Amino acid sequence: MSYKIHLDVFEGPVDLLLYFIKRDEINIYDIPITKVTRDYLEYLNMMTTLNLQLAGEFVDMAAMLMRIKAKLLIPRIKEGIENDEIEDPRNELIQRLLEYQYFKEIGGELQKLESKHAGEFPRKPNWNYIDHDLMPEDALSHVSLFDIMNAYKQALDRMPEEANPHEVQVETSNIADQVDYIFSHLHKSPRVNFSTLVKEIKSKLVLIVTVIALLDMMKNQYIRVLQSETFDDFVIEQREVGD
Amino acid sequence: MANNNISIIDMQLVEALLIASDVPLTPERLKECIDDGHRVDLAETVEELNERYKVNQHAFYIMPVGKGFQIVTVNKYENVVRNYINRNVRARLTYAALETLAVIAYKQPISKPEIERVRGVNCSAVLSTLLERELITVSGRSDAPGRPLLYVTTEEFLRYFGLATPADLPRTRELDELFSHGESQPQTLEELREEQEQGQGQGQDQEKEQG
Amino acid sequence: MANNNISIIDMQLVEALLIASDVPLTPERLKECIDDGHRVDLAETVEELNERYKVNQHAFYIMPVGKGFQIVTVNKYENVVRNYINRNVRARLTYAALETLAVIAYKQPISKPEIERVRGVNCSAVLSTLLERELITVSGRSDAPGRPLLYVTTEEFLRYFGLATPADLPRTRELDELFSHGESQPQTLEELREEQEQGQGQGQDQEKEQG
Repeated sequence: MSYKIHLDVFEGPVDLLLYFIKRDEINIYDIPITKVTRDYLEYLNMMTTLNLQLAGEFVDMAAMLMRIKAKLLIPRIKEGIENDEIEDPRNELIQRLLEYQYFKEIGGELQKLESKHAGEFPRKPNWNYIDHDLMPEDALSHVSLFDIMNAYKQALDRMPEEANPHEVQVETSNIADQVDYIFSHLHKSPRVNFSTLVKEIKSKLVLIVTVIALLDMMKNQYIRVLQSETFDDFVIEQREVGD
Repeated sequence: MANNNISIIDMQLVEALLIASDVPLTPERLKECIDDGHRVDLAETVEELNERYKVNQHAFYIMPVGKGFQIVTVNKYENVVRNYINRNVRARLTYAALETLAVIAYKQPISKPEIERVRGVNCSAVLSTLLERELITVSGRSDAPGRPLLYVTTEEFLRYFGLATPADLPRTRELDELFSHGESQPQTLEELREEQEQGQGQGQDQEKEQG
Repeated sequence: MANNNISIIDMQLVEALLIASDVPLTPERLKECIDDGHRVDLAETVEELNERYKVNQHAFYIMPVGKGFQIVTVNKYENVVRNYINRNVRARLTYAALETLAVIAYKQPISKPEIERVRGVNCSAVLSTLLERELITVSGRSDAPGRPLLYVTTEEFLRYFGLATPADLPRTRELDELFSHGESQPQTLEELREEQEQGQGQGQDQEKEQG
């Protein structure tokens, strides 16, 4: 079933969710979170299967969906106790989806305006025939902070090598390495907190790859991830074969 | 033509200024150029000129841009003009860019993290494209943690989309209510600046001024 | 409207090009812009346009410049136009001034030799312009040999950009993030997939890295 999903052009995870909602004619105010989460994770898996680099945002959203799913279960356990006062954990997601949908529509409107006006070019006068004497009072009138940044950047770029104060380090990381890394922690202790796992990771790229590695290990049933109530942190537990 | 109140001199004056400049002509700028006492209603004069341009089948018209007006060529000759001024690189905006612009236009001044929260994706590439094309600019810093840069749309944004003011942005009314609680109206850089200058800013600015 | 051989399309075409470009339009350039073998006699079209402009009392006409033509305002409005341009257009900072200002803004307090080391050119003239316009001021002397004057930006400068202190200027890290992205970076899954299929792996890592 899931294989029928096209690799459509999605601007991001919110866009992808919106796609599921439109496709299945889901009421945005009453999202079947279990189904949507499953569809979403299947899509992510497919991306990994196709060896597509998974953007960190997609992983963040997966976390959000799982968090909502978990929270939806909690009230049922504590049933009877102030059930009405518990806010629907889906609210934040609904708000995000509605907001995103709104801007998506405006983006479409802007596109229409663009095609109407992008072919209109402004007057470009030549002042060479006018004598001029500079008037100082309005000197900054057409300069933006971006122009200042840009000018500084240009000046820096022209400076000789050794004077250039910064350079970008290229980091390399891959999922297999991070799987090894996670296993090395699990060998020391069968249960590892996510926060412990990522404490030493300084780069966002490596962090994202680590999370993808975790998802991958979950998918292959090497590990189980236990969610704490607050979801500030979660525990990674190694699974026994056949567990 | 329709409006006989507008003298030919006023029309010529406005036309001359529009032809000679590439910054929008505002009522204030016009006023600076006119000798005391004489009054020219810019909007009405522009309307009259546009009517004449239409009747006489000119290849340009006067477009409202922000608080001012600017001459632009008509759509019809897009390809020829594009060829001529070598702007073929200026292709249409991507969907991601349009969507990001929509977010900035409605929520300005807005920081990158806020934009990314709405769009759900990293926006660095799109922001740099929009900055390069002068559709947005940096207006200062947010007080939020990390003091991220704030972005606003520019006059070029209005011109590019043929909007007279940010209030002319397309809106979807039902969904508009989503943001009705205390969300600020779209502001132009100019307005933000005026606000800033009137010292509505917090203690820091004043402190600095005295320092 | 003497010449009936000139079609309205040709007139509009030429007019659009004249309006949209600050480079004089030559017959050669005109020919390059028209792709379909259609021929336009530029001189005759200009003549016809000028006649119309005169009859309709426009404030501009088409002036021959070298081998080409450009639109200019009529003599009558020369003073008012010059005044307007000086106030609104000519008062823009030159690029040299802008760059110098930027270097001072980021590295203040900074001496002239240091500015020149960054920019690689002599900055005397530019510095005096910036001082004159009160965008920079002298804050003291450096301890370096020769005890050169040190320059800082003025409060006026900061206020204009809505900055509380010079430390609020966008940092190099933020600059890098903004500038290292081209639109060519993959942004959508579609683009990612295309790139993957083309087997160019590198771009992705870069995108991640800057994320």
